[in-house]
Amino acid sequence: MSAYNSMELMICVASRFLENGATVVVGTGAPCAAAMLAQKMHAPNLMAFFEAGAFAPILPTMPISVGDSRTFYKALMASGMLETMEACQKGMVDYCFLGGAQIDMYGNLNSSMIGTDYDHPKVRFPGSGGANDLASLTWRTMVITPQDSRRFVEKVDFITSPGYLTGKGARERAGLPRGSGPYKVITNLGVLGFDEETCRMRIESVHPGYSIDDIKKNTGFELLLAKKITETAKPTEEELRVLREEVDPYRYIIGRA
Amino acid sequence: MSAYNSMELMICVASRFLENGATVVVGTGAPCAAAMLAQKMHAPNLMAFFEAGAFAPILPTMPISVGDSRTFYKALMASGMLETMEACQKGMVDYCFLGGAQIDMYGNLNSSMIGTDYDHPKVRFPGSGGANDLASLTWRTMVITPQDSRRFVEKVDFITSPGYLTGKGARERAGLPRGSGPYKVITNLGVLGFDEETCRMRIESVHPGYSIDDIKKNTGFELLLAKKITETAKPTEEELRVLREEVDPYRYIIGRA
Amino acid sequence: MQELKTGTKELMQFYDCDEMREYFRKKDKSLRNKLTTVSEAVKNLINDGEYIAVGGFGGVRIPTAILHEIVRQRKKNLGLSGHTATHDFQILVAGECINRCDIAYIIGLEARGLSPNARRAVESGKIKIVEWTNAALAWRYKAAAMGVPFLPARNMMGTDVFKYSAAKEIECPFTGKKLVAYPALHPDVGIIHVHRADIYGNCQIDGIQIADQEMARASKKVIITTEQIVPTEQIRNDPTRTIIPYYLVDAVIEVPFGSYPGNMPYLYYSDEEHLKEWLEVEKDPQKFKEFLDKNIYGVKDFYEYIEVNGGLKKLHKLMQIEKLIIQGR
Amino acid sequence: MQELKTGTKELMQFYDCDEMREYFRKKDKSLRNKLTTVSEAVKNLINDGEYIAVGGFGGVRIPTAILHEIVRQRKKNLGLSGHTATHDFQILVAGECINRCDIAYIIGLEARGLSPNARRAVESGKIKIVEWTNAALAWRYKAAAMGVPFLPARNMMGTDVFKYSAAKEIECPFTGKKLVAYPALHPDVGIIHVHRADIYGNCQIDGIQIADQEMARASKKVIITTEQIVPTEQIRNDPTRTIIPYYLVDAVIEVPFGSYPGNMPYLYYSDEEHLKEWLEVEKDPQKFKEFLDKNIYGVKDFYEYIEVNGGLKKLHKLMQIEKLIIQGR
Repeated sequence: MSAYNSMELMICVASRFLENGATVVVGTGAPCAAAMLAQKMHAPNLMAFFEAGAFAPILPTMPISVGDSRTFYKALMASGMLETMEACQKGMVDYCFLGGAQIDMYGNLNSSMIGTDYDHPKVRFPGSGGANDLASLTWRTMVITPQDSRRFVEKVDFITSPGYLTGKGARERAGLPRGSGPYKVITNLGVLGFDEETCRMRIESVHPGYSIDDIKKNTGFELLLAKKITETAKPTEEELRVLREEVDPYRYIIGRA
Repeated sequence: MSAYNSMELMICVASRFLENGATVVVGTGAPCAAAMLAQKMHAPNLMAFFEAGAFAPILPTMPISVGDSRTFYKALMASGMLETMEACQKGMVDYCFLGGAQIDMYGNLNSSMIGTDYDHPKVRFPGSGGANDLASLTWRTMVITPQDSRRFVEKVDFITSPGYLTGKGARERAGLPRGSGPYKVITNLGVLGFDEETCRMRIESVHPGYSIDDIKKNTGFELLLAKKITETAKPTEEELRVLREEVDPYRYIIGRA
Repeated sequence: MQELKTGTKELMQFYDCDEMREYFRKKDKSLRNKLTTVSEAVKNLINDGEYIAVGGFGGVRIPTAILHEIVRQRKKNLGLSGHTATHDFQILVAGECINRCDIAYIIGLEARGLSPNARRAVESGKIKIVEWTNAALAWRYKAAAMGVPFLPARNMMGTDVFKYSAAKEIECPFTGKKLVAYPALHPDVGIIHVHRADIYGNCQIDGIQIADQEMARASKKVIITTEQIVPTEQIRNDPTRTIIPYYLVDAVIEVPFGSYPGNMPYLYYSDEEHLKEWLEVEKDPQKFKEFLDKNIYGVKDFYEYIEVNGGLKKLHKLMQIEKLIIQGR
Repeated sequence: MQELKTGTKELMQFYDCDEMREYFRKKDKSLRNKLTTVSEAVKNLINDGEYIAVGGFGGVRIPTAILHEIVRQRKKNLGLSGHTATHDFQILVAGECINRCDIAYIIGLEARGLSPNARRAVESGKIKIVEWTNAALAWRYKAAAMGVPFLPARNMMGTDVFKYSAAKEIECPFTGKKLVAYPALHPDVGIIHVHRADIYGNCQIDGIQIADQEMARASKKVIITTEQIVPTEQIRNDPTRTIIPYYLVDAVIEVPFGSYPGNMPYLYYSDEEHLKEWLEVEKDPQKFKEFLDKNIYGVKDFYEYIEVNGGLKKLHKLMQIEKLIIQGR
């Protein structure tokens, strides 16, 4: 078995959650690599939307912007941003991938600011972009992120993208589409999911070489445990070959680990 | 001076109200001929929208449908119906031309039904199509219609397209855009406008060979009189030549009189 | 606070937006070959009682082959979105296929006159109607296409069209202005004829799209007839031109001259003689029955329908008219 | 009845739809030659204090020449719609031209990192901000483009983005569902770079249009820069492709390579070296000042800016990258 770095692992693990025939809005970086890998491995019919208006391209190389020309290279449609957003709002899109500076136990994400006074933030980040839209309107939000306790916090300073807000039923009460919400959080240590009753984050699988305790120690809130916690399957030779040779030969993404 | 029929007269008179640089939504038939004549006479920059989505064509011949291929022959844009309707809603369109089975003193038009029981009409007509939309959303509604007292009635059986509804301020109270409404009604007998204070129909000019009394006799409600009532200028030789040779050489429209 | 009115008619087709999300979630969005036949598409995708919407503009870019097949298969109790429904309405009424209609424009064929048969059907009350306008129905499609339960607009208010509709007045939360709210319209089946499609259902339309972009995105099922099937590569080489993406589509059928006797922009003009014949024979129910036998019930497919009406020679003439080579309109 | 919330921030740009109708009624819609220069367009059409919107997607199909000229003419107190504003935001902040921004995405340059200078400007409070999302701002354009005062949607609710926005919750009149209402956004000036335009302002865009179709229809004034001016005949020969009709447009300027250092789909890729240099020099205010002198204040036009950064040779490389002839991204 080849050695692999944590970025390669996260991409491989994420790609396995994308089933054939599903639809996904991808961003740049790891999510894009995960979608491409899935298409080449087990999901040739995984259809990618990009937030700025592209649909189902044959990606020739990694885009650097979710609106750049790579995103609609040989695409089936090059439309506008609202084409993608309204497809999501109609329930046409299964998955989105998001990140953030902070995430809490309900999967709420912060990509706006650090600090408690909106008008005087300690640190200001870009803001929602399309993240809130995708987290609100696609069926299942996936997160790929490194895990540490400054990132996995008890309370995010700002909810940019809705997770389960304050718990079960809160999304629906807030007015968000029924049945949508966070699905998996894939980190360098394991895979986290959400408990169906409480909508709280739980450990579902642990990556090879790490323990449940490693995950807990790197999390700033109490994590639940899935009934059965497995060890994450390592990247296969074939996954790594395709990822390294076909998906990201210039190591734009996998070189970041 | 050539002889002319009443359709030719109505088209020539209507065309004179369309100033250069104005925008107009035209239908098939007389309105289309009036717009084409205006473009060829004094208003080369009169821009025509068609309800189904065409903008600024070079009409090669009379369309038979407001959606047929003639309406976007060499057009500047071939878009969709909502492109036209939303341009109207935004206030971009100065004029529309409508007709109807009945019209009342406030310029309300009926193209839906004759009878008093909606579910059991005596006669059923096509309905609004885009007429209500254009009468609601363009600035000024123009009507070209033959004049008789079964058509010019005290009360229309059904308001399909809004004129001034029940009088001054009624459109605004109903929620329709401020400052819009009927402008001119061009008949085989004269030109009728609307009194600014009462929003009631008034006689503004009388066609050659007819009298104010002829107009009144053919109207089922009391008409006001403009301060100054003129005799309509006859079609000029040049207007008739262009209309007959260039606008409607096959007499599709002008042959109907 | 202003008094807010509401239309007096019942909404005949409305799905909750969360229900529609569940539906669209489950819809098969894989890139699969959807080529089929007219008769299979109608048999499998249009059920008695469902609500349909027809693309194009009544006599322009209409899916005639599907409309004839609906009549031929004697589909019953269909609902219809009457968004400038002219020859399409005439065909469906001739087959007694529809029992309810959201109307903007029906019965008439624009400058050609009114359909005596369609008029009888509506005046007799056999077809239940609710009033709207062309823009209102297009905005209703647009609301559905956007995934929202309604859109606001500024027309229809103050008129009897509003009174006999199922629209509602609302107050703008930002300006306090009175607006009309149009409920989303999700047809059960949208039927659209296009210039070009691939086997998956990625479609291009040349010229105006009328309201088909919105309607395709609003419909639960979509049937596409196309003048020609093109390789997917052609779609991928110009993705800016895709107006309907494949995942909305359930069936694709190649039907050359499929809009006949309607106009197909850039390809052939409408057959005005034949449309006039329709209007004429409708005056006499017996003659009309024979006419329908000859043109619809008694022909086995669309080729034969065109054959009965002049075949290639007629088509050639309509192509020449469209291209302004010979006079006509 | 549900409790309906409202955002806590003030709406920074809103025109009543009847006022906008008056404005659009008076707008000169004649087909006239609108060719002008970058400096004239900025001088005549963009006034201090106005609210602007920038087409494209931050580093893709951006009207760089206009943005530089705004900086060069030292425009002040502009408002901005921050709809994925990346390099465009960076340029305007470098020139200290904006004092308020409706934000969806600012400061960052996507995968490239964050702009230190833009971050300082926002964190210091020099630029007043109100929260939105990409879809929210696009729907705000769309409401304006449709001529309605608001549009409903289903995102943003329950989050702090809503809390620090100027949106409102409403109740759907048909379903009782809670929805968010987005107020129409009419920028005073929309600035868009396109692939092709004629002298009147009829425009074509190849590939995704992002939100420019809506933004052009929403803006009071529109400035177009274009890779090339084409004869109007070319527009008329393919009217399906027109994405912005001329009557919306106030000025047209031919600026070849006008999106540089941004990507122009099908023509040239973004200049990643130069964008990286921007991010790097911003760390040191003195170096940044020299950099701006060299690239903006000290150059007389857009040709010279490109010259300073490698001229034709650089452009040729970016064209080759775009066409996948050489590696890069």
